[in-house]
Amino acid sequence: MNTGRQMTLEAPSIYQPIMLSILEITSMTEMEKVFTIELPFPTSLEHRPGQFVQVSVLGVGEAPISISSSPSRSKSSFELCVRRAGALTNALHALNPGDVVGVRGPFGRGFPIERFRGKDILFAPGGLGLAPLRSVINEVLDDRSNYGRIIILYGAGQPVEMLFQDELQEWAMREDVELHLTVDKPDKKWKGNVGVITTLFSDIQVSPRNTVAITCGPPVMYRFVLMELLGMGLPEGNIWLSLERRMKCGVGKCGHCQMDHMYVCQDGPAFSYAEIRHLEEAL
Amino acid sequence: MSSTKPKIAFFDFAGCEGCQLTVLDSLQTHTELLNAVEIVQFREAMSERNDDYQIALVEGSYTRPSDEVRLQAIRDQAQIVITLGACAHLGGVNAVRNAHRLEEIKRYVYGEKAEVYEAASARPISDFIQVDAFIPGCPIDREEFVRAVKSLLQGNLPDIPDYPVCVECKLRETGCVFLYGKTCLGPITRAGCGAICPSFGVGCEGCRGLIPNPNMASLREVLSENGLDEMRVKAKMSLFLTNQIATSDMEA
Amino acid sequence: MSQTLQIDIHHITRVEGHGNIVVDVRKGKLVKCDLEIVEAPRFFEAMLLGRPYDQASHLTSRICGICAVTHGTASLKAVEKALGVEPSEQTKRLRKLNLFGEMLDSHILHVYLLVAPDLLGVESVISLAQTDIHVVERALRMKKVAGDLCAAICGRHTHPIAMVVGGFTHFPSAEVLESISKRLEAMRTDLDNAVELIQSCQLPAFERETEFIALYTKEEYCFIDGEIMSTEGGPWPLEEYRSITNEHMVDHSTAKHARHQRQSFMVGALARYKLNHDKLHPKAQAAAVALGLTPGCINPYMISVAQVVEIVHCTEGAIDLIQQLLDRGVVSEDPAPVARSSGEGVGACEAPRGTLYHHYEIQDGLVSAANCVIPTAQNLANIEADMRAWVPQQLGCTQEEMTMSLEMLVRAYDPCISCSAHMIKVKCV
Amino acid sequence: MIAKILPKHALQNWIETLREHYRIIGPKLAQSQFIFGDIHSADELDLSYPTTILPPKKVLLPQREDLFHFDATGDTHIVEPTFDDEPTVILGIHACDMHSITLLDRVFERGTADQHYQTRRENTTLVSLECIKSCSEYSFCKSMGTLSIPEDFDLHITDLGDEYLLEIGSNKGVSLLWNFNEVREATDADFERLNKVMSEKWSHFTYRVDFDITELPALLSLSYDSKVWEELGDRCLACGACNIVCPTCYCFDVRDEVDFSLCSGGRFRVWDSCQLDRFAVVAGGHDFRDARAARQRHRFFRKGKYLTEKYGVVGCVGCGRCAQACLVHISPVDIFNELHRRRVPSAATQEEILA
Ligand SMILES: Cc1cc2nc3c(=O)[nH]c(=O)nc-3n(C[C@H](O)[C@H](O)[C@H](O)COP(=O)(O)OP(=O)(O)OC[C@H]3O[C@@H](n4cnc5c(N)ncnc54)[C@H](O)[C@@H]3O)c2cc1C
Ligand code: SF4
Ligand code: SF4
Ligand code: SF4
Repeated sequence: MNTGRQMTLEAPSIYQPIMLSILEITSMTEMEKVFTIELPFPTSLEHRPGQFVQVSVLGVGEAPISISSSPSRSKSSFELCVRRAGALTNALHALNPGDVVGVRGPFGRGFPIERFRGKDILFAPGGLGLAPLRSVINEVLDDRSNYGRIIILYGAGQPVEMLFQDELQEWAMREDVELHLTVDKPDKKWKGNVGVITTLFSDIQVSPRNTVAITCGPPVMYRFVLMELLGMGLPEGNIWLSLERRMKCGVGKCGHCQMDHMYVCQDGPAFSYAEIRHLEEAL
Repeated sequence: MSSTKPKIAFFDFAGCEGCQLTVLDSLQTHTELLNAVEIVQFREAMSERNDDYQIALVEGSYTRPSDEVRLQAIRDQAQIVITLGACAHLGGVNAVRNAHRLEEIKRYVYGEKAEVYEAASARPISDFIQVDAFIPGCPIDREEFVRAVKSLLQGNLPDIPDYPVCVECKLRETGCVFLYGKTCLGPITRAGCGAICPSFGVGCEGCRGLIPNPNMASLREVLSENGLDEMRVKAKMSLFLTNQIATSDMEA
Repeated sequence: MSQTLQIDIHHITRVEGHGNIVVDVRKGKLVKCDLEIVEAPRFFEAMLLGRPYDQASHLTSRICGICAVTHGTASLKAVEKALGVEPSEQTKRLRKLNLFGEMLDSHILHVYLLVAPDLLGVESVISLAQTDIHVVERALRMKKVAGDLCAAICGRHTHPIAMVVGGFTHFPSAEVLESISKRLEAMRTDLDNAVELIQSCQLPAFERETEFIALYTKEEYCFIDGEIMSTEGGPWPLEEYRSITNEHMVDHSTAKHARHQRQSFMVGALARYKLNHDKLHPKAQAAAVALGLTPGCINPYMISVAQVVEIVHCTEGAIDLIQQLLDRGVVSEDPAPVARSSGEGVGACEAPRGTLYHHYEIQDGLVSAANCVIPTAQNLANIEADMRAWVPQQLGCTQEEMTMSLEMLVRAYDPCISCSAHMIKVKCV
Repeated sequence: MIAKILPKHALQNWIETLREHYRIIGPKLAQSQFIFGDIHSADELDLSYPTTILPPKKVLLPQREDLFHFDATGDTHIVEPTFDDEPTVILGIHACDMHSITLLDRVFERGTADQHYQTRRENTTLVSLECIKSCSEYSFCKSMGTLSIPEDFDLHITDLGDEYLLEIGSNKGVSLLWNFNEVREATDADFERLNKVMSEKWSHFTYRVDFDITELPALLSLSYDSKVWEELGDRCLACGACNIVCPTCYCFDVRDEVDFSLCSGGRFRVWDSCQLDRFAVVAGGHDFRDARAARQRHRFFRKGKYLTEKYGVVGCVGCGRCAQACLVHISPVDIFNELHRRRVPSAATQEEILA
């Protein structure tokens, strides 16, 4: 189900972006910046965690970007965490606060968090995968009493590549969050775990029936993380992923994001493993 | 978007200079080009010369050892090196000679004076220096050149299609030349020319180079099914693709 | 006045290809005065060896981006002669029209974008765009008509597509031809302006007797069919091109030099004008009068003026030819068939910068010997002879003035050095 | 049924009348093949055309279509969507192509409606044409159940020899005959002639799929891991021609263009093809469908299963264009038949074999 597409529904064309100003730009790492986009009253985003928007720089192009801020914190603005990967993202990185970007959306099916209530939640983002999961994490933290344990296993290439370091600090301080970090290549100051994200799994014990796992990361990561989660005994329906595909329209027309009969832009990008396990083209 | 105009310089190596001419021709429909960039070297059209440039557009093939020094100097100065046309991108038609022994062709053309002339086999520029992008074609496509300049102004490298000529051929509804008993390299050749050759009744000759994953074996079969013997297949594929096919055969 | 002067113009700009002028004057004496061709050799004749004959024109059009249509056409004519192909009247008309387009394109480029900056005292067309954008716009407008004319017939001007042995693979529609004809007619105002522009410019007064050679027919101002004619004899059949061009090697150049009756001869617009002037279109005749060009002219700087006259002639010629084509209706026809698979033939055309010969021997459909004689190669000796005569006359000038006048002299010939940068050991037996 | 009779000699006048209000598109000869193109006079139109290179899809979803223009040279960013509402008549659409338009209609109105398609569609009048003989040696519409015209025509033409019978399917169809008095009411005799044409036509369509096409989705489900895909992958040139010429392919790419100010320009879409390299590549270079075999499978699954399941109409209308365009002779009929021949035997038949 798509919910609250207020912004897009207003436009005469589904392909027409709404022009919004950038309030703030924060450099995260060499490759990633966080853009805070202003929502002029009374425009609302009303997204679900896990949904994405199509972001435009007019004249350069458009790309799907996950909404990184949680619905609980996106009232008059929302946040996008963007990695420099090509034409559009390069152009975004060249912008300054006050510049405008085009936005369409939100699109897709986010995570069904109401169904996660009362459960323990295990987040396993890799690299840029934290961008969409941060939305869920903060949503859950802002409604902390309704959930059980919150475990976050986050892996990045190097310590300097870790995203949202301020928030990681905060989460680390919290009693009610179990945060475990790892890097592939440590630097001199790194005291934590070294190794790929799957090396963190041995440190934790979960009650499989009552745990929902949410993972997002580069294509190669999924297979290994899934192996761990299934190995822990999590039911397939409790494992959630966010998938990336090439997308040109966001509304199930352009065909690029199709995997077997599913359209990632509409049926996803959030999927339970049970839904996609049989699809050869999914992972 | 930067407000200072990028400084562009043109360089020519072995070629017919048709690509530089096409650049001049693009002014016919895009005079704004003159204001958008600062051309600091363009020997074919201007006497002024200035070695302070950021973008180097290199036309023509490497054909002799002394070219290497010039190329290195260009690479050292330029932030972005872009090849212009098939000669620079692939070795172009110049590479047809690679099929012959160099000494023989030198003697054929220059007779007893052959020794005076420095020559090597014709190679793409990217064999010698790192090339950031290429604008393919023999000659380059005017509109593609203009789009490439705009991409550069936007801070991106030009986006050159990597799908085959057949796509454009079908999009413009040209009757496939195979139906008229002709043969075509469209299925393995990079589009961007608007399938101009098929649309003028001639099969594609491959001037824009191979697409990233061409099905060579299958195309060879199509060509032979359509009446080309091995010698003619070779002749067809070696007009522009000598260097690329040599590489892909080596990989195969 | 005794003077020491060394000029070394490395890579003359605004010509096609790479040439160096080297002048060495020691104590008022000319020690050295050469035009060096330093183009990387491209070996086209050797490249043709073993190639199917139907690839020859597409391959050789790549000799030069400016006279690609002429190379393609001369190549087709050589193959057709060798294989006994008799193209239709329509093919001949279309080819002629196409050559008019190329002649216009090249002459406009040369006169406006390459020569005019000298005459108007600016460094290049790029600076000219700053000082007098209208002149540049006019040139680009005219050039576009010429380019579009070629594109309508053969797909594009640089490296024509639709020209094949025996005919064409694509035919312009009546609408397209009509619209081009209208644009050519509309170009007449621009032509008047072109004549005015050149009228107002001062060309150096340098004269030197030499021999002039061009293709010639009785019927028309000849570009495509015809025989070889000289101010000192002729006509001779094309097959005798070798004894006329007499190419020989010189030390300082990758290009071969040519000589006929004298030490050197000139080909190109001025030669054509001198040999064919009586068949010019009346409007072109009038332009010649207005510009002070006479058949007796022996000033090489006047080549550019002859080009302007030809621009008028080709425009009017193209309008007339389009009318003829429209009257008869352009039909889609298959190329004329080849009569045999082996043979030998010479084909020639007037390229913008002079007579161009292609000579092939074909065996079983494959080229077994090839020779191309390019106009600039024929002119090189003449350019040097001009320089050697002209430098001593200017010894009073500054180095700068001398450099300028020599560059202008070379540029007047409109050299297409990349084409001429190869020579021939002919072996067509 | 409401029907009119248009004498063939009156076609020219009809087209002239229509041209006053509509852009007319119809089958006509270009070089030596047929295309849907602008019709200015009756002699350009050829209603006995075999098949066209591109389907009439190109009118409703043009190869390149502007989505919006923008201008950011001033202080405010102006974004202006572009819709094409030029009243247009497409004349002479074969039954298969009519079925494909039914599919496109559903694709572009379901879920999020595509206003660009819809605007054009609403302003387009479809004049279909009864197929009396097979339009090319490659077509197999009869097998696909697309040889009978679907309901959503505005006007439907049947060639009765010296006259055309025009069935009226909608008010849009009525408008085409508004104020045109060279047609007459069809009589019983005319309907009899129509019936004769209709009953005689079926035997002219012979090229076919060997099994009942309603089995196709199930057959494909069984054939996901078939060797056939590998074999196709080896042969396929990945030239994309099959997708481009297909009336039921609608995937597109979206691109921007700017003028030299870099601040104004537009966004447009162009047809894309799932057989091409960049189609499913994401940042970082991972290609989710990198093998030609997988791409061919995807294509045939879309045609034979996914679209049918999602939109309730066939995804391949049997026009044969892709087979004609394919230089390595990949044809849906052959593929479907081959899959059927090699299908995994069902439990029952296996038992029979063993028994
Ligand atoms: C649902 C969803 C959510 C996403 N969320 C985020 C997010 O939160 N943050 C984020 O940073 N990214 C996110 N992405 C990824 C982002 O959309 C891509 O990185 C996007 O492609 C960037 O667009 P671009 O124009 O900058 O790059 P492009 O220019 O489109 O380049 C991207 C990739 O395309 C391919 N490509 C481009 N040009 C060529 C060429 N010439 N030849 C071959 N291949 C080429 C390459 O693989 C290249 O790496 C998300 C994607 C999806 C589907
Ligand atoms: S003519 Fe060439 S490019 Fe066009 S469809 Fe046929 S094979 Fe492809
Ligand atoms: S069709 Fe082929 S040969 Fe012709 S311009 Fe295009 S890529 Fe070059
Ligand atoms: S798949 Fe082929 S036969 Fe079927 S509708 Fe598309 S083009 Fe026609």
